[in-house]
Amino acid sequence: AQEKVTVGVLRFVSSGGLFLAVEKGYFKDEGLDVELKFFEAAQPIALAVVSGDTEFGVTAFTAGFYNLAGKGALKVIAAQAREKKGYEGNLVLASNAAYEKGLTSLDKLSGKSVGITQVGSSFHYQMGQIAAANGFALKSVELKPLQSLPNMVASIKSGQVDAIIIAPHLAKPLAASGEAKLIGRVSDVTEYQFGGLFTSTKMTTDKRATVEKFVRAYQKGAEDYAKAFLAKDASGNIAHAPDSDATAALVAKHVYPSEEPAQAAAKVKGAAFFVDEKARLDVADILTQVQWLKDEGLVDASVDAKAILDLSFIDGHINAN
Amino acid sequence: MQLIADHIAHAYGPLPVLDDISFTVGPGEVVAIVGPSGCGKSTLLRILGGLEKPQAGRALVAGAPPAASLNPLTFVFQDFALLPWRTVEGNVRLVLEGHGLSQAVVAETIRDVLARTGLTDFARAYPKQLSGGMRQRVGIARALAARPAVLLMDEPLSALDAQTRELLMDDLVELVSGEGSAEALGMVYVTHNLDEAVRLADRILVLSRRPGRVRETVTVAGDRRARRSDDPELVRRARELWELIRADAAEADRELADVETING
Amino acid sequence: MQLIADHIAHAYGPLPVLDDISFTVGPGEVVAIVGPSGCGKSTLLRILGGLEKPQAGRALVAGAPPAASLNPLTFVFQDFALLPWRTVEGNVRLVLEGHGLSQAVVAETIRDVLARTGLTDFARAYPKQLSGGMRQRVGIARALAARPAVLLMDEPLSALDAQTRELLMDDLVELVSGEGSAEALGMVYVTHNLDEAVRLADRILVLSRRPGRVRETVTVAGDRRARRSDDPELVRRARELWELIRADAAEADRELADVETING
Amino acid sequence: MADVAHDLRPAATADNRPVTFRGGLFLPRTHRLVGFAALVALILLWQAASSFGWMSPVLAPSPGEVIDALKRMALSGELATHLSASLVRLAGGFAIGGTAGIAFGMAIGLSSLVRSPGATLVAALFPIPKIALLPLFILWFGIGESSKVATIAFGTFFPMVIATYGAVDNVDRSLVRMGRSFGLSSFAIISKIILPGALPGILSGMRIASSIGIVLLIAAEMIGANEGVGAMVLAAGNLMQSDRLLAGVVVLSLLGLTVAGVIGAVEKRLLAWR
Amino acid sequence: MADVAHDLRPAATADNRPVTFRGGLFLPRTHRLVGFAALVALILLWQAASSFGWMSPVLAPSPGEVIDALKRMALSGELATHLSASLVRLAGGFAIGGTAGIAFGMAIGLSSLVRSPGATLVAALFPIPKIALLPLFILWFGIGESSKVATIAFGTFFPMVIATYGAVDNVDRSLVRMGRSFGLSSFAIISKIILPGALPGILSGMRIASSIGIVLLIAAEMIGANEGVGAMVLAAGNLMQSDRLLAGVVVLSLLGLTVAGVIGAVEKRLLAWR
Ligand SMILES: Nc1ncnc2c1ncn2[C@@H]1O[C@H](COP(=O)(O)OP(=O)(O)OP(=O)(O)O)[C@@H](O)[C@H]1O
Ligand SMILES: Nc1ncnc2c1ncn2[C@@H]1O[C@H](COP(=O)(O)OP(=O)(O)OP(=O)(O)O)[C@@H](O)[C@H]1O
Ligand SMILES: [Mg+2]
Ligand SMILES: [Mg+2]
Repeated sequence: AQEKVTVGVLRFVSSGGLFLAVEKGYFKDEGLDVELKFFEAAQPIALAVVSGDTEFGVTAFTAGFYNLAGKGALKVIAAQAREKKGYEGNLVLASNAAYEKGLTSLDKLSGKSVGITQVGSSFHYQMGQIAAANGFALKSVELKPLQSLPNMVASIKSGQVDAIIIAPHLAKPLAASGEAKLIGRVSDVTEYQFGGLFTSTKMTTDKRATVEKFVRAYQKGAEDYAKAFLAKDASGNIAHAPDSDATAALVAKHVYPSEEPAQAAAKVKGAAFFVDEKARLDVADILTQVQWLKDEGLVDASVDAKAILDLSFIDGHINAN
Repeated sequence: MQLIADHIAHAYGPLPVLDDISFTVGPGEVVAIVGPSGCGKSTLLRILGGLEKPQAGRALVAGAPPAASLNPLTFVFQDFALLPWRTVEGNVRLVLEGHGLSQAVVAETIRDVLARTGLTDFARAYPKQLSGGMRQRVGIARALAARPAVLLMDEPLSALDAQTRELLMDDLVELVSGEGSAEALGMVYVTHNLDEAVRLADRILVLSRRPGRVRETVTVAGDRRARRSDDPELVRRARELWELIRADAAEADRELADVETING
Repeated sequence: MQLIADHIAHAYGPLPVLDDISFTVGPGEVVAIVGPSGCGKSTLLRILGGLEKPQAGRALVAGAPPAASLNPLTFVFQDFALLPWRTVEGNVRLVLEGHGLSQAVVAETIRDVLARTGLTDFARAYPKQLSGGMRQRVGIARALAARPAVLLMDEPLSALDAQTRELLMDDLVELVSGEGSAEALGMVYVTHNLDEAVRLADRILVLSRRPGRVRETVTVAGDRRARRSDDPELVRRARELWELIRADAAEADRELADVETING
Repeated sequence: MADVAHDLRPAATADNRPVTFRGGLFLPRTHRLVGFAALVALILLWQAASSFGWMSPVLAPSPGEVIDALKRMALSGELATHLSASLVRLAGGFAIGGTAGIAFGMAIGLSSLVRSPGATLVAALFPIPKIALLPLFILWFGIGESSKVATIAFGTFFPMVIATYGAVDNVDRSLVRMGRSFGLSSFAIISKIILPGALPGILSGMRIASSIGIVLLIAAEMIGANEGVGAMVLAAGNLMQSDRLLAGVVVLSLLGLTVAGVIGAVEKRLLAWR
Repeated sequence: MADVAHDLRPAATADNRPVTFRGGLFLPRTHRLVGFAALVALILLWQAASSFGWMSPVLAPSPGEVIDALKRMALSGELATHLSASLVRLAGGFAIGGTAGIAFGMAIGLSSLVRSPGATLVAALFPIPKIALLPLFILWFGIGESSKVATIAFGTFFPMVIATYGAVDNVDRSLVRMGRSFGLSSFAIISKIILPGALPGILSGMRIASSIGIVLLIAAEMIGANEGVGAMVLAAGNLMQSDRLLAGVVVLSLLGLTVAGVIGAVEKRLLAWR
């Protein structure tokens, strides 16, 4: 009989590896009957893993996640998406009004208002990195937490904020229609581990075999994802593999369950973040993240970043020393 | 000002309650209306006062009301209709508000009508704290305060003991004739107390059982100020009236007349 | 079953309303209570029926109520207290529910009391659709349905015309004496109508103005079934009673007695 | 007996005028059609707003687009799935919250023992946002149906308590005294006098609570829900599918209208005596 | 006059027994202290729950920790900043939503013209979750104070409308008729008869609406707010700082108690006649 496990996840393309592993039966091959539990916010996923309602979770790293994991109940065991130069990544948009007043590049963000989703979110961290790279203090930027992507879009369009950092599938149409101006890419400034696969500490000790099986299947999914969407040709442009449309359709089933398959698949291809083919974590970046968040007072000083990670399930995590 | 009932008829759905009622009442006149329970007396008053639209006929007024009148056609309701959240005083004040009266006039009017109805000590009590008869007296006090041209009174003394009733009837007699500075006023007086009817009325309309129809109009002659409750002549008139009504009662025992029922 | 008022006294806050009232009423007896408006009659009834706790004295019962009685001490309220969301029939049914009576008995009882009070045609009407007198009769019908041992009636016929009142008084007389199969019952009868008092009562308690105190107890002799409203002897007794009361009224004109006021 | 006259009708004088009718009792009538027309007007306004660009088309598509989205969802069977999932949660949560709320509200309205602690706790707990308590809900009720039903039950419980005890406080105590005087049991008094007397207020509270229940579908379906109108609205928001988002809003709104219609019908039946 | 007796007191027989008192009218009393005790009990229960591990310490800290967090926030002045920001929004939003809600509810309750369209639109719009419409709010009201006040105003408007028209429907029309009969103007009838008559229901609605207003601080302060109790709770939730989150919840709860206390005091004064 198959062992039942559930995974909490959001409907994002960046979790595509997981969806592929499900669709292609990699979990079944490992003897796991995986049920996907879709959430509409990241927070409850981590909570559900802590409370034991789901065995695994895949989400972005936030200050909140680190705070929760820092209490010892969670372990990050593999990677999700990553910000990598040359691949899709978050973009910085300026409102038309601000652009006209001279906000044309990232170094001019000082003194401007910037919309982010939430305090301690990836956008918040990325704004910090942009500030550091451009030599101004984050404090000189007025951060506006707006909670949701629709709110961010509404704010930039109506000029309520001067700039936002936002995912490419939303940024591009805005820039294309002239409702906002693209002024930079986050990946030009920093590479960044967005999120990961995590489970409860109890699982890593009590049900190690299950976790190992899960990770193996998960890695296969990640590999398929990387092959389909991330291959590059000689000139450094993304060269989609011939079967990428079929692969994208599999991912789209979970990300855009309600949309027409062809259209949805195209959206998936256009929004494919970089995912490591072996689902390896950028360990050094995570340590940097936690340190920065601690410095900002967003993560509790008592949190030990290394203790959050369990690197024993995958060999060769990046920057692990 | 005269109030005129002009061939008034009314029905509630299939239930006819009033049939072709006509009469007139003017200043210094009292028309008493007596009749069996449920024959339409309260309905008639409501129609006369413009609170209900008759199905046929009209309520009319002729002549101007006295200038000082705050509310020419004024009711004393059978169920009192007091505002439970206002004190006795507040209930009376209600009808004085919005007429641009000075504070002093308002206070004096309230003092006067409460004294006349024996409620001075209870000016600040809420209706809930009053006895049944006291509530009824608040309704009377309020009506007096409005300085009516015609008073439409629906069993106004029914909850009062004989002596209080005597005193208030004396008061009403004075009011109608316009004693002192006040102007005379008209009164339509619904009652089931025949002694009251003969004591106060110029004309007594005896209604039949539902649908109410004027069976007889009895005229009581003589100055009402000279009448006394124990006047043998009045007692005799009341007895006569009673015989008249009893004949009707014998005719159709209990309320089993062949009217359409309200049921269903 | 006997109902005993044992030196009952009561006050609302600073306002004394009853002072040392004692009497007894048993099966086949009617005690009438008359007195000025606001002297505490309704309060006394409430105390007798256990709805209010007296400040001094006690209400007592002696002997067992008849087995068939659903509610030994039963009220007819001055303000009727009908449930507006129940029809006439439903209001009567209320007091029959929860006694394990068969459907047939309930239906028969309702039919009977509605017929007695002349409400048969209005069984399915809501209180809002009734005239004042009809509402009062629903209160009486409901009380009769409860098969009381002692009826506590608070001006039960005040809203009724003379002929309906006559008919219902005849009914009450029968009830008290236990005509037919029924057991005799006792009655405390608050009224301001002296004719009613002499027509129905064995003893009439004449209360003084507030605080109510028994000024006189008038005994009316003779079989009440033989009494007629126009009996000259009864008329004489009523006139005597009236003189008695008037003397009190003259003594202290209007309600300006030196009682603590309820104000403030 | 003298002086009998059968018609005292006066000669009509020029001066006669009808008594002014003053019986208007502010008893407004309900017209289903007018209500429907108001909805149509709202949709037309919305159409105008998107035609004239008062609402950005990205954020708020036109009614036509939303109806298209609705049609697609209806045809694919998706709508039925979402709606049935939400209806079960709503019905369950409102049944629990409503019943418990009425019972507790009655207790607060009737018993000195319950009143002070009960009313205080309600005042203290009602203002706590459900969203802030999601972690605890997950802990206590898991991420299955029970946490969703619990969210709605909690959300509808408090307004029902307040509406009920307000309504009970307002029941005419002289009717209660009447019931006592006829020896009715406390249970009979509560069920036959106080409950019907409080019914108008309770039904009014139900209108409010049911709407709150529908609003809370969103909060409830934040936690691990794949199906449900709230989950769909949330997902559509995350994916910036504003046509689907507004389609979901329209569905919630129709749901609200249906529930209000049902309560209105119940009211009409039970409060016919007014 | 014959047969006068002044004392008819019977010989006390063994059989005599007092008439059973049956005057209990279900009029519960309010005791401030008992209410306070209930709160203390709640906190003790919470303490017990965290001591005995019924609540995971990861998700729900003990009362002690929360009080510590509150103390820190109070000392640093942070609490005052958040509280004053929220109070301004709450007061503004509730003042607008409450007043408009009472006015519109009165109109629905009084006018045939308004009733059907008004009640229908309220039933259709109330169940729409504010969160789903935040983007439109941003478009219309910006991300400054006005969108926050508007969120609370909208949220409190609808329950006030429903409570008000329910209460108006329930006002005894025979009192209105009395007012008419004394020639009172419609305005006087509305302000002196209908409004006071509907007051109990309106106050009950205010209890509900004010609590909803406090709950909505969260939704309101979702948009670009750095200050405010709601914003603090949200940020604490995002950062998983459960001590600060619960501190915020405690503040909201105290706010709710205060508002309920004020309404209770007003009620006591205005409804003394009951
Ligand atoms: N609930 C109450 N609170 C305060 N005072 C009250 C209350 N009920 C009655 N009273 C007062 O007690 C006195 C007696 O009232 P009660 O109703 O017993 O009079 P009553 O004799 O029945 O008068 P009536 O013949 O007018 O009905 C009155 O002065 C009244 O104001
Ligand atoms: N709103 C109403 N709807 C339906 N029927 C009504 C309504 N009001 C009164 N009726 C009916 O009209 C008839 C006359 O009622 P009305 O109140 O005029 O009688 P009344 O002569 O005043 O009686 P009473 O002396 O008992 O007060 C009654 O049969 C009553 O049932
Ligand atoms: Mg009448
Ligand atoms: Mg009385």
